Amino acid sequence: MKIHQSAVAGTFESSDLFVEVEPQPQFSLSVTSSATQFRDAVETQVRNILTKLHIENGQWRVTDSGALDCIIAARVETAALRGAELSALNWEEM
Amino acid sequence: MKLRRSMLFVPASNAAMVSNSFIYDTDSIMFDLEDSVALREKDSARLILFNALQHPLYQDKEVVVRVNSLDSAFGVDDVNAVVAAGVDVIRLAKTDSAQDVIDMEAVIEHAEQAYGRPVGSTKLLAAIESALGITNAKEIAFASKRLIGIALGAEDYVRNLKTNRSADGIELLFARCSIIQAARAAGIQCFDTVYSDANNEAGFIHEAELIKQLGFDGKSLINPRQIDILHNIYAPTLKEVDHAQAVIAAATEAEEKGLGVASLNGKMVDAPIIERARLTLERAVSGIREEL
Amino acid sequence: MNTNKQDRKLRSDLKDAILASGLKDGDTISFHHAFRNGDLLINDVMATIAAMGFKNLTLASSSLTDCHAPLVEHIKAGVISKIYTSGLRGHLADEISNGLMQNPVEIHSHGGRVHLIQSGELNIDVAFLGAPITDKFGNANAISGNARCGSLGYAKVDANYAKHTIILAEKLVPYPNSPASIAQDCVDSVVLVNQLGDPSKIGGGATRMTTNPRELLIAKKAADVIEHSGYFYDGFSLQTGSGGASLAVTRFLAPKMIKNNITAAFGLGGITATMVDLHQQGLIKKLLDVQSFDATAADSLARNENHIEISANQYANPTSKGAAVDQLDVVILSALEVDTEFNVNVITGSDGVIRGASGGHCDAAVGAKLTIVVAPLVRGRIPTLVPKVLNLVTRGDSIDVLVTDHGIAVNPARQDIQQQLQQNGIELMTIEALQQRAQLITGVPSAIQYTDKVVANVRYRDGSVIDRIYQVAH
Amino acid sequence: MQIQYSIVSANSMLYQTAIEQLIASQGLRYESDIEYFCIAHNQQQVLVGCVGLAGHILKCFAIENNYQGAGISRAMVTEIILCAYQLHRKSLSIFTAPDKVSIFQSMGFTALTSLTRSSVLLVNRPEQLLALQHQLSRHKIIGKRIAAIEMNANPFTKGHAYLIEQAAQACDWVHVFVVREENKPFSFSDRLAMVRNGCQHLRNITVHEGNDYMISKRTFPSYFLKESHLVNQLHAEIDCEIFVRYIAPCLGITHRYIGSEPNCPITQNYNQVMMAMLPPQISVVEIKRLALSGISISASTVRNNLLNATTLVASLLPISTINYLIEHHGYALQI
Repeated sequence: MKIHQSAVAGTFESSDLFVEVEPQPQFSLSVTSSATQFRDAVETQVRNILTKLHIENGQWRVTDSGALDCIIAARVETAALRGAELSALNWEEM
Repeated sequence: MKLRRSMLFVPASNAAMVSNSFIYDTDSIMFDLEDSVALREKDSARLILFNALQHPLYQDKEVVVRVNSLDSAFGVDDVNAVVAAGVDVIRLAKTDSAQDVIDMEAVIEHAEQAYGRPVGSTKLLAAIESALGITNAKEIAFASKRLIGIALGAEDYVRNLKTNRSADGIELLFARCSIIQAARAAGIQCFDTVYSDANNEAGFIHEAELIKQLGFDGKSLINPRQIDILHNIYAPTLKEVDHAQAVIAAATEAEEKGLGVASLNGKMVDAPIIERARLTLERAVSGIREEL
Repeated sequence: MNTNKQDRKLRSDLKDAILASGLKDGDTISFHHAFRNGDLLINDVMATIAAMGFKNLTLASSSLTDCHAPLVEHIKAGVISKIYTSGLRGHLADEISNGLMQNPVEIHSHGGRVHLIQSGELNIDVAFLGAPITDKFGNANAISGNARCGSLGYAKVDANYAKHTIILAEKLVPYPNSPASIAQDCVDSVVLVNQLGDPSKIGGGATRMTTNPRELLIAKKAADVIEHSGYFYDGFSLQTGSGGASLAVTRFLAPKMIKNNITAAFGLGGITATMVDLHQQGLIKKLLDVQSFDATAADSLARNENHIEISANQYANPTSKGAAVDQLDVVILSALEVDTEFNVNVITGSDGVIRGASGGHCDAAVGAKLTIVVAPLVRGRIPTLVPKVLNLVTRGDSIDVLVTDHGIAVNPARQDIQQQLQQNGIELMTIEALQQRAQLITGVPSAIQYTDKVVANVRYRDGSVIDRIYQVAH
Repeated sequence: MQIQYSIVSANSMLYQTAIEQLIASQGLRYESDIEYFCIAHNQQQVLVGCVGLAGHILKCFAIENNYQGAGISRAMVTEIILCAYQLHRKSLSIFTAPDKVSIFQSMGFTALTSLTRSSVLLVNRPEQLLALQHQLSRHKIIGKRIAAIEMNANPFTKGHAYLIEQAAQACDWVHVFVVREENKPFSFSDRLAMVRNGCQHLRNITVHEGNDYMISKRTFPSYFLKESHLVNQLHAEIDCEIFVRYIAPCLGITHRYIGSEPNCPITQNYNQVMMAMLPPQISVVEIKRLALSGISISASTVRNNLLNATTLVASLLPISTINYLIEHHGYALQI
């Protein structure tokens, strides 16, 4: 999957995650979290999801407001699909 | 048949609500992908559900998902995602005819095959929200083996009737009775519509008592505060519990003694009475009715 | 001469009063926190003291909150070099957690503060006590006026023990003012100021009952626990915290009291509109009020004769001749963190940064026969129930029951309560199982990194240091 | 508590009165440059919250007292940011009270200025400031006296030239910044060109393009709005603080040169703020404005008389500016 348009997903509401991505050839990721002691866990999960989606580009910015794993996955996947202009994941692979 | 008094309605786009609705003691949780989700959030809400349904704490809850219409750009994707994630029941909104149920069944079956789910494992709940649907209630109720029940969606229905909802619900009486009739004839469950003013406790109690008396199995809820109130209305009184226990005891004894027919206080106890007693005891689990 | 004698305590302004107090560098000054987040007094007094050039003072406020952020500048400037308080929040708390002060802050409980004063560790030179209404001789109260805050339970202690007491008031009334929360024989100076506090932030109106369904769920479970605990009898006594779930317990308890024909002998602690409502319904006979949490409570204190103002010494001091917490049956408390030993942290957040208050937590927990802690199992992604609390305020041996939205756990030391609840059909979980459930939801957080600098000592109610709070490393 | 959020145009008459009342009830002033609002209504259709978008700035953030702490701010900020993004405005700022800073920090904003002031500037793309610092530091000249001057130069007058020359004489190096925000009648590129042309004779000077962090709409919005004195004072302080904290260190600035301001109160105030706020290591040097026949030279006099093409106008401008105006704008200036 390749990011070729800018996209956002999620909100700043508590228990949610806000994801922004801008197209760029390289990959970069910054993560901030209101739950500081989970910041590293959020970053690891975001990286894992993007790897699973075979995403290797884009400037990614993640603002976490204490989201659980399932919300993190959903918001990152949404931003990825929107940035890649795809409508759905291959559910079987996920 | 599973106890389904309360179905808590949760917008799937709301991260915080999806992250904690499993704490509530509701019989089923009903996630919504349809009217409570803004167009721009349809894709994200679907992904939230796909991920949340696999969360361990949703494994021991019955999960119902209201998907978008198959006519919309989202319906088929919705079904695919939630079937792949192992949803228990799909709620079909705005069911007008038996054909709507049959069409949905085909999409579900396709998804079950595609994502390795046993065919037939995904149940269906058809919500009727129009005059046409009420007119076809019987055909709808008989349309699929997957159907666990039919439900009334009143907001669209009253608009369709060119009226609005009133406190005593006279405008819904025909629809409610039609749905109960059709459901009972088909041997499935039936559920009442939401009561949308979460702050009006007295109004909610009034409506819940009415629909329980009419014969509904349960009701959709929009606020967790309504769960206990509803369960208390459905809870049997101490006297009813005592009677149910006696019925079950009589039936068990009859079975142990190899008697064909049980009797209690000189009256015959047949299968429907035993089933009724079981339901009473199930409803008593959350408490005996407190009559204040 | 006579006029002079009668007016001898009146000072023209704050500066004049400070000069008259004989305040000098290195002294200890004290304040009360009854104006809560609407307090304007501490910042005003400190600005004046700083402008007068005093240095190296010990600030002893019964508590401090978000609105006291300006103290940061006075600490940086060396005006304040030591702090005693029950709590810290906001910017001030962040800065202190980041190592702003050379000397650790001493965090005490409400009862423990009185103990520290009586034992001589906390030696107040000048007490600056805000009270909206006074007469010229210092008979002061807070039951009327713009900045009314009701009970002056914390100020009473300072007035009794300070070497010099200044009453700061918004309005002067003819002598003698009554009732006198602070009495004339404790007061050295009286000074009028424009505004002591912002009424909308002191606790205007009534504390609103939560509508958050999760808090209501927890409150309902807690009420069920009380009902079946064995401590729900006619004449029992009750204290609730000010948190949403804790406060809402009364909503579910009231119908049970009516149904079972039970009335409470007294309600204790910080008093809210909810408690006043139960009192006025006749369900709670007397209210013992050390701090009024809203205007409804303040007005009730003025009006209801069985709504009684008590001092912090009468409320919670473990070494006083009589603390009301020792007469308490049931208390419902909240928590930032609880661990599997039932230890409670109400002072630091999950990131190790100070953002809370010890308050009357350990005092009431130790005093009451049944201590219930109510808390959501997780907040967002932050687990409340953890293997070990980051900081200890109240020891687990004084906590009997933990009620969360996911389940209830009883301290294994309280087999009696466990049996009572089980016999009455209340479903229980072990605290370990509950903790596992929290972890299933949130995962395991990374450990917090600290430096070896102590930023605060947590003092137990007897004055001993029960824990130290370290500076968080970045 | 069910809250409905929507984005409305600030011109919408439907909501304007309610929005103005809400803003006033929170002790804020309605600001006329706002283009869009995110508004929050409760179930009774009462307005309980709003936040406005003006250019790249979020402002007029207000929530009714009873609804504070209910998560409304997070939902509103999400909506207004999505609205800004749709307008391709990704780099956003907000001025807010110190007690609201932490909530914006948790929504991805970084505070640039001190929490002790009643208003704090936060931005959501702090890396832009880092990039600016990096770029500026490449122009750093080591010296004992390094001066900075900021000017609008609308247009570049003999007064501006005099100020720069004074600095250039007294200092090892002079960094001149031309305010970037578009202006009338002369565009940024016109003004930059006029300053460059007018400084060609000086060897120890760098003319910089202004940026988002020096007298810009981002740091000093009221400079461009001519707002009330109070806001202006705050913004002037914030602008100064950013200069001291982020700009001056990159260039090793030791002196800040300013021209005395006899007319414009905003500039007067800005000069005073600078004198009060700059730390001891940066001296403020105020140069008395150059006067011709007893009248001090001002760009506004020039602007007001440009069409008259008088000799008076020409006498206020250096030859480089006169040539530029004749060449690029067709003014028939008489020398």
